[in-house]
Amino acid sequence: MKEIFLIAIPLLAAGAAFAWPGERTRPWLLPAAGGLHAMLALWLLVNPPVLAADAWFGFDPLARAVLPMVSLLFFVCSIYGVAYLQIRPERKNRIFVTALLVMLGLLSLALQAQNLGLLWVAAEATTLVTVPLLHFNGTARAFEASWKYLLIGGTGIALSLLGSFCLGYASLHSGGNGNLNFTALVAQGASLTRPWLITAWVLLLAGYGTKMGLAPMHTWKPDAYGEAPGMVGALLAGGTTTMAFVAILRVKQVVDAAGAGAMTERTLLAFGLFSMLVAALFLLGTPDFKRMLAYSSVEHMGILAVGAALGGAGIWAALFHVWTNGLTKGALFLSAGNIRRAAGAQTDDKVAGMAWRSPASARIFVVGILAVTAFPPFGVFFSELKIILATFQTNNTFAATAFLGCLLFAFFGMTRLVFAIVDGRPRAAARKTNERFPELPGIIVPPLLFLALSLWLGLATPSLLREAWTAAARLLIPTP
Amino acid sequence: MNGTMNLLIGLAMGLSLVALASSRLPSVIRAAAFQGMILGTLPLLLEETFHGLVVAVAIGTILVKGFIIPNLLRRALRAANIDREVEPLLGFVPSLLLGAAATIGAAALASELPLRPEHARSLLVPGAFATVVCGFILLIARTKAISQVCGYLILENGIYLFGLLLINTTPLLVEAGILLDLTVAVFVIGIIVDRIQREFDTLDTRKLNSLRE
Amino acid sequence: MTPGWLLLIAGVGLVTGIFSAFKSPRAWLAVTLVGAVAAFAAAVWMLASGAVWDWQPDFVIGGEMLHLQLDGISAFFLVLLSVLGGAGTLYSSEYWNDKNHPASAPPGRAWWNGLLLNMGFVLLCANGLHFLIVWEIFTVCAYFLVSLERQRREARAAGWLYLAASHVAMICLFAFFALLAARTGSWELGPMREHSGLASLFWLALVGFGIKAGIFPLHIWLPSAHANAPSHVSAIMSGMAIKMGIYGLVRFTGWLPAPDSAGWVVATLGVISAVLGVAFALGQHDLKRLLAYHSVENIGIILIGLGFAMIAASHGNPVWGQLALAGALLHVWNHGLFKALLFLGAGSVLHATGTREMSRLGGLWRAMPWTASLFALGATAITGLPPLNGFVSEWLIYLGLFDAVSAHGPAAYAAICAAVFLGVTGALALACFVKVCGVVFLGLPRGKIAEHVHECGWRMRLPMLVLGAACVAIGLAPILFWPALATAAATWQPALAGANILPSAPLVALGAFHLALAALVILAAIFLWRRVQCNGVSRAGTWDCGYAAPTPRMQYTAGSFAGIITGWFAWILRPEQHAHLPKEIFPARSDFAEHTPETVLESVIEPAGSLVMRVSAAVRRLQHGRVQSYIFYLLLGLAALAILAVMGGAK
Amino acid sequence: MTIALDIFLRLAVWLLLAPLLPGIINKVKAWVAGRRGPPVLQLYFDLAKLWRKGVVLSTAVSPMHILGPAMAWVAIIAAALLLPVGPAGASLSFRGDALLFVYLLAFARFCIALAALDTGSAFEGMGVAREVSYAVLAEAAIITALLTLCVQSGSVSLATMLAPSAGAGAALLAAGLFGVLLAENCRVPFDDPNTHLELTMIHEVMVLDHSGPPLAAILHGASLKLLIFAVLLTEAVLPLGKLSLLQAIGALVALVFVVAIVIGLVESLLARLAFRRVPLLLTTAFLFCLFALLVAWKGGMP
Repeated sequence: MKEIFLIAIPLLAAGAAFAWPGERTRPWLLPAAGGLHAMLALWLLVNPPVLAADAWFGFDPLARAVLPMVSLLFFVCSIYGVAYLQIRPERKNRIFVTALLVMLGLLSLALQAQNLGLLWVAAEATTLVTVPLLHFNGTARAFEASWKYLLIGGTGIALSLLGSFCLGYASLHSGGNGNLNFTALVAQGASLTRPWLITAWVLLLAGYGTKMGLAPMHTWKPDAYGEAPGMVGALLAGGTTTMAFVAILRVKQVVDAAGAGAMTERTLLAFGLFSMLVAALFLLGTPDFKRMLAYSSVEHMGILAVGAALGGAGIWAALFHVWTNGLTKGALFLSAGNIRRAAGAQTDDKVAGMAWRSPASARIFVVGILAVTAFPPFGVFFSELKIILATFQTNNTFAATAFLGCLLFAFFGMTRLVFAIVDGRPRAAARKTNERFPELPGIIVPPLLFLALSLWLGLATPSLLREAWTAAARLLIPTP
Repeated sequence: MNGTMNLLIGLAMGLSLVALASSRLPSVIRAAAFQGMILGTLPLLLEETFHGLVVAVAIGTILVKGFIIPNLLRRALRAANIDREVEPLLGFVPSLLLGAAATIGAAALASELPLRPEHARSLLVPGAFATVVCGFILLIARTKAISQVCGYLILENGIYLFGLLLINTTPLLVEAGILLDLTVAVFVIGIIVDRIQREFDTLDTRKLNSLRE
Repeated sequence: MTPGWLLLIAGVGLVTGIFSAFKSPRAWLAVTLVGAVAAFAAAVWMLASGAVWDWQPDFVIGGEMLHLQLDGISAFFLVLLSVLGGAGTLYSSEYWNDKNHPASAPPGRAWWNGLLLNMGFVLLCANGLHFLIVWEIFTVCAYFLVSLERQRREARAAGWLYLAASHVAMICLFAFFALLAARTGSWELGPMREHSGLASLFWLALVGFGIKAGIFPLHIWLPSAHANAPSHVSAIMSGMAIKMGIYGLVRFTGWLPAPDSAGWVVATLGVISAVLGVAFALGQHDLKRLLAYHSVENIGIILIGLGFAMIAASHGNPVWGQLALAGALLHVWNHGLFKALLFLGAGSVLHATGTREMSRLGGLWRAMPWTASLFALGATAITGLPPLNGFVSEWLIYLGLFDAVSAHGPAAYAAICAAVFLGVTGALALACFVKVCGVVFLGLPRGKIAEHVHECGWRMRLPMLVLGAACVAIGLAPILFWPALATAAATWQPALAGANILPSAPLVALGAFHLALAALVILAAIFLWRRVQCNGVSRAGTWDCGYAAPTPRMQYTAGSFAGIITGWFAWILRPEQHAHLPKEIFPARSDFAEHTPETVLESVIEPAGSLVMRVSAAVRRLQHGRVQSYIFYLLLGLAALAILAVMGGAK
Repeated sequence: MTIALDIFLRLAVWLLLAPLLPGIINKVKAWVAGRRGPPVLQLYFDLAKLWRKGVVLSTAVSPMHILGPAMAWVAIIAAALLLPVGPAGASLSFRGDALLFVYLLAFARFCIALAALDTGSAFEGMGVAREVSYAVLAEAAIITALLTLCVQSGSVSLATMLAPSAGAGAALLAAGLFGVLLAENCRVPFDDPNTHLELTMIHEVMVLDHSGPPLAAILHGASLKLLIFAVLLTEAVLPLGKLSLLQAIGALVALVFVVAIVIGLVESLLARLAFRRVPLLLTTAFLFCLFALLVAWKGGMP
C-alpha cells in the first residue's frame, strides 16, 4: 500500500503549507514534497506493487507508465517554483503553494484510480484546484482566463460525468452489479449494451477531451496557458492533460473490450488529426508566444490521440510521447515564463531581441522549440517517429500524410514566432531600460534539467520505461 | 410511484423551459432553484424502503440546489447591483422553441436507447437529456455571467437526474461528488463573478473577450 | 593505424574542437585540421583498398544499435568533406576571426565543427534512425551557420527559409525512413534491391534529398542561404551540404530498387536544373547569389549523369551508364572543389570590399592578384573548359550520352536532348563566368569601395591554393583519381563492378593531352609576353572610339552584359525593370535598373503561403474570446463525435 | 619520334595555310564588287608586320590582355591537331576527342573574351556580350552536328566520325554547319569583319585595344579557326574515306576552296543582319543540324 503515499504526501504537505506561517519559507515545501513524491514514484516504477483485485486505486501498469513522469515534472517545476516565488514577493503564496500540492495529490489519485467514479471525482477536483493557480497573477486577464477555464472545463467535466453514468447504465442494463471498477467493466466485455456504450464513449471522449484540450474543445487552453505563471502552464500541459489522456485510455480499454474498438480508433484518429490541423492553423499566425505553447499543446494532444488510435504499437508510442512531450514542454513553459517576465509582454509586436535581454532563457526556448518540433536527438523526435512508424505499420497512409503535413505547418508557425522574439532588434521601449533580466540559477537550471531529461529519454530510453510502456500497452490492448 | 415521479420530472422539464423564457435574472434563479428542489425529492420516491444514505443525499441536494446556491447567486446579484434584465444572445422565443425541440429530440433519443424494464416507463432518461440540452442553450445563448451559472446549474440538474438511474447500484460516491463539486464550483464561480464585477464593472461576459487571437 | 582509428581521431578532433571553439581559436584550428586530415586519410585508405570498414559496437542509441560503415560511396564523399572542411577551417580562422566578429566567431566555430562532424556521420551511418538523427543535426548546424550574422535581417530570413525548406525535406525523409522501417521491419540500411515493394519510396527520397541538393523547382532556399552565409559557410554548403542530398540519392538508388521512371525523372530534373540554374545565375548582380545559382546548375549536371546511370541500370548494365555515373560522381568532387574555391574567392572580395554587388566592383586584380587569378582558375574549371577538372567530368557524362545515342536504345532520344542541353549549359556558364571575372576583377574600379581593397592573408590564400591545385591535378592527371571513382561506382551497383570502362573513356590520353595543352599554354603565354616586352610597350588610356573623357562608370555592367541571354529567358526569369529613359533633346538624369526575382519563390511559394496564411487568419478569427461560442464549439464537437461514432455501422 | 614529326608537319601545314583563306575570301569579294582588292597573301604581310611592332597597352589592362590571346591561340592549334585530314587521319586521336575539340574552341573564346573585357571599355563589353551569347546557340548546333556524325559512325572520335559518307542528311548538315561557321567566325550576315562602326560589330570590337604581337596571335588564331571549320564542314559532308589519299586531299583542298568562295559570295551578296535577327538564323542552323540528326537516325536504324 505504498502507493497511497503518492496521494497522501502531497495532501499532507498541502495542509502543512496552508498552516505554514512563513511567507518566504513556505515555497520550500514544494520541492520537499515533490522530491519525496518523485522518489517514491521512481521506487514504485522499479518495484511495481501487486494490484489488489478490487482496489479503488492502485499503481497499475498504466499508472506506472505515466505517473513517474508527472512526478518528475512536478519536482523540477517545484525547484523552479522556489526561485519564482522569491522573485515575486508581492503576491501572497499561501493559496498558490497549497493548491499546487493538492493538485499533485489529485493527479496522483486520478492517475491511479481504478474506478470510473473515483477517476471522475479526482478529475473534477483537479479542475477546481487549478482555478486559484490560474489567477495567481491577479490581473484582469488572469480572471478572464480562469472564468473561461472554469466554465468550459466545468461543462466538459459535466459531460464526462454524464458519460460515466451512461457507462454505468450500460453495465447495469446488461446485468452488471453496478461495479464501476475498470477490471469489472472490462470483464463484462461484449455483453455491455452497445447503444449505451457508444453514448458513453462519445460523452466521455468529449468530456475528457475538453480537459485534455482536443479541438474543438480546446478553446480554454490558450487563455489559461497564456495567463498562468510558466510553471502552472507546465503542470497543466504535462500533468492535467496526461490525466485526461489516461482517463480516455482507461475508458477506451473498456469500450474496446466490449468490441467497439473500431469506433474508438476511428473517433480518436479523427479528433487527433483535427486537433493537429487546428493547432497548425493557429500556430501559423499567432503573435503571442505563450499562447503558441498552448496551441502546441493542442497539437501534441492530437498526436497522443492519433497514437492511441493505432493499436498496441501506437499506444506504446503515445505513452512514450506523454513522457517526451511533458518534459520538453516543461522546459518551454519555464523559459517562456522567464522571457515573459524579462520582456514584460508576450506578443511579437512588443517583444524582440530577447537573445540579448535574457540570453540563457532565450537559448533554452529556442532549443526547446526545436526539441518539441521533433528535432533529434530530443525525445519528441523518437516518440513521434514511433507514432509515424505505427501509422505506416497499420497502413494508415492518409493519417500519416495528414500527420506529417500538420507537423510541418506547426513547425513553420512556431519557428517564425520564436525567432522573431529571440532575434531582431529589441523594441525602442525595451532598449531604453537597457538592463538585463537577472537570470538566477533557480530559474535557469530547471528548464535545463527538462532539456537534459528530454535528451536522455530520446537517446537512451531506459529499458525500465520501455518495459513499463509495454506492460501498459499490453494491459490496454491484450491481444497484440 | 412512477406516476408521481414522471409528474415531477415533467415539472422539472417545464422549469428548464421557464428558465429559458424568463427575461429577468431572479426568475431564472428561482426556476433553477425550484428544479433543484424537485430533483432532490426524487431519490425518496425511487426507493421503496428509505435507505439512510439516500435520505441524506436527498436532503443535501434540496439544501444545496434549492437554497444555498440560489442564495449565493442572489447575493452576487445584490452585491454587484446588476441590472436584472437578461440580455439574450438568442431571443427568448427562439430559445424556447429550441428548448422544446430539444425536449422532443431527447425523448426520441431516449426511445432509441434500451432501458431496463423498471425504467422503461419512466421519464428519467428523456427528462435528463432534455434538461442537459436546455442547460446548454442557456450557457450558449445568454450573455450575463449569472444566467450562465444558472445554465450550468440546469445542466448539472440534468446529469443528476440521469444519475438517479444508478442510485440503487452504484456506491453513492458519484452523487456525493456532484454535491461537493457543484458547491465548490459555484462558490468559486461566485468569487469570480465578484471579481469580474470589480474588474470590469459589469457582469456581461461579452466584455470578457480581451483574450483572443 | 586502421581506418577505424583514423576516424576516431577525426571524431575526437572535431568534438574537442567544439569545446575549444569558445576558449582557444588556435587549439580549435589545430584539432579541427588534425580531424580533417585523419578523415581524409581514412577515406583515401578505403578508396585505395576498395574494402569496406564496418563497425557494429554493442552500443545502443535511441533504441537502435550503432552501425557505422565506410564503403566506396561514403569514402568518396568523405574525401570531399575532409578537403573542404579543412580548407574552410583554415580560411575561417582569418576570415571570421574574433577581432572582426567578436560575438559570432566562437559559436560559429562550434557550429562549424558540429556541421562537419554530423555530415561525416551521415556518410557513416548504416542505420536509418541514426541517419535521420545526424542528418537533422547537420541541418540545424547549417542553419545556425547560415544565420550567423543574426543582426542582419536578410541573414535571418535566409536562415529561416533554409530551415523551413529543410524541414519539408525532413518530413519527406521522416516518411521515407519510417516506411522503409515499416516495410522491412528494421532500421538497418543496406542493399535490398530485390525487395521490389520498396521502389515507390524513391519518390519520397527524391523530394527529401532533392530539396537538400537544390534541384530546380526545389531550390528556393539555396540562393539566399548561400548568398547571406559567411563565405566559408557558403563554400561548405555549396561544396558539401548540397552534395549530401546527392549522396542520399546515390546511396538509396544504389541500395533500394527504383521505379522504372525514376531515371527519366532524375535526368529531366537534371536538365531543367542545369539550364535554368545557369539562366538565373546570369540574371544575378550579387556575386554570391550568382555562384549559388551555379550550384543549381552543377547539381543539374550531376543529376543528368546519375539519371542516365539509373536508366542504364534498369536496362541491364550498358557501359554508357557507367560512364554517366562516373561523370556524375567525379562532378561531385569537381563541383565541390571549384565551387568552394569560388566562394572562398568571393569571400575574399567581400572581406576586402564589403560588398557583394558586382556593379560596385571592378579592377580588383591590381590589389588582389592572388584572389583574382585563383578565382579565374575556378571560373575556368566550373565552365568545364579543358585542361581543368570540370571538363573531365562533363566529358565523361558526354561520352555516356553519346554512347547512349549511338546505342540506339530507348534512352537515345533523351540522351540527344540531354547532350544538347548540356552543351547549351556549358556555353551559358561560359558567358556567366566571363561576366563575373570581367566585371569584378578586370577593367577599372567602379566606385570608391574598390579603391581601398587589400589582398587577403595567407590563411585565406592557402586554402584557395589547395583547392585550385586539386582542380588542376584532377584536370591534368584524371587517371590518378580513376581508382577512387571506380571503387565508388562499383559500390553503387555491384552489377556494374565487373566491366572496365577505361577503354571507352581513355583518361590517360585525355590527361596527356591536357598536360601538353597546359604546358603549351604556359609556354605560349611566356613567349608572347616576352615578345611584347621585347617589342616595347607604351601606355595609353583605353581607346574609346574618340570619346574624350571616359570614366569607369561607362564600363559595361553585369546587367547589360547578360542582357541578351536573360532576354531569351525572360519567360521564367521575369526580370523587373525600372527605367527612366532619356527623352528630350537635352535629356534629364536617367537611370535603368533591372532585378531578377526568385521566380519560383515569389510566384509559386509565396502566393501559396499567403493563401495558407489567409486560411489561418480566417480560422484564427474563431478564437474571438466569447465563451458562449466556445461552449457552442464544444457542442459541435460532441455532435461530430456522435455522428462519427454511429457512422460505420456501430450497431 | 615519328609521331612528333607527324605532329610537327601537320602543325606547319595548318599554321601556314590558315591565313590564306581570308585572302581568298577578300579576293572573291573584291572580284564581285569589281575591285582589284588586296593580294591573297595580305594577311601574311599583316601578321609579319604586327609581330614586329611595339604594343600600346591601355592603363586599365591586366596581364590577361596579353596572356589571353596566347592561350586562345594555343587552344585553337590544339583543336586543329585533333581534326583529321582526310584519310591521313589525325595525329592525336582518342575516344571522346570530338568533345574536347568543341571545348577547346570554347576555351579560346573564354580567353579572348576575358582579354577584351580587360580594357574596361563599354564597346568591348558589348562585343564580348554578343560573342558569348550567340555562342550558346552555335554550341547547341555544333553538339547536334557531332551527335549526327556519332549516329552515322557509331564513334565519338573525330578521326572515325568524319570518315564515312555523310549519308542522306549531308545537305542538311552542310547547311547547318555552314551557318555555324559563319557565326563562329564572325562573317556576314552575323557580323561584318570589315565594318568599323563599333556598335555593330562582334568580333572586331573585341580586339579594338589589341596591338602588336597579341593582335597577330588573335588574327592568326581567327584565320586558323576559319580553316578548321571549313575542313570540318568539308569532311562532314564528303565521303573522303572511300577515296585514295591523293584523291581525298585533292577533294578536300578543292572543297575548302569552294567554301571560301561561297563565304566570299555570301559576304558580297548579303547584308549584315540586325542583331535581334541573329538568334533566329542561328536557330535555323541548329534546326538544320537537328534534322540531319533525325535523318541520320532513321538511316542508321538497323
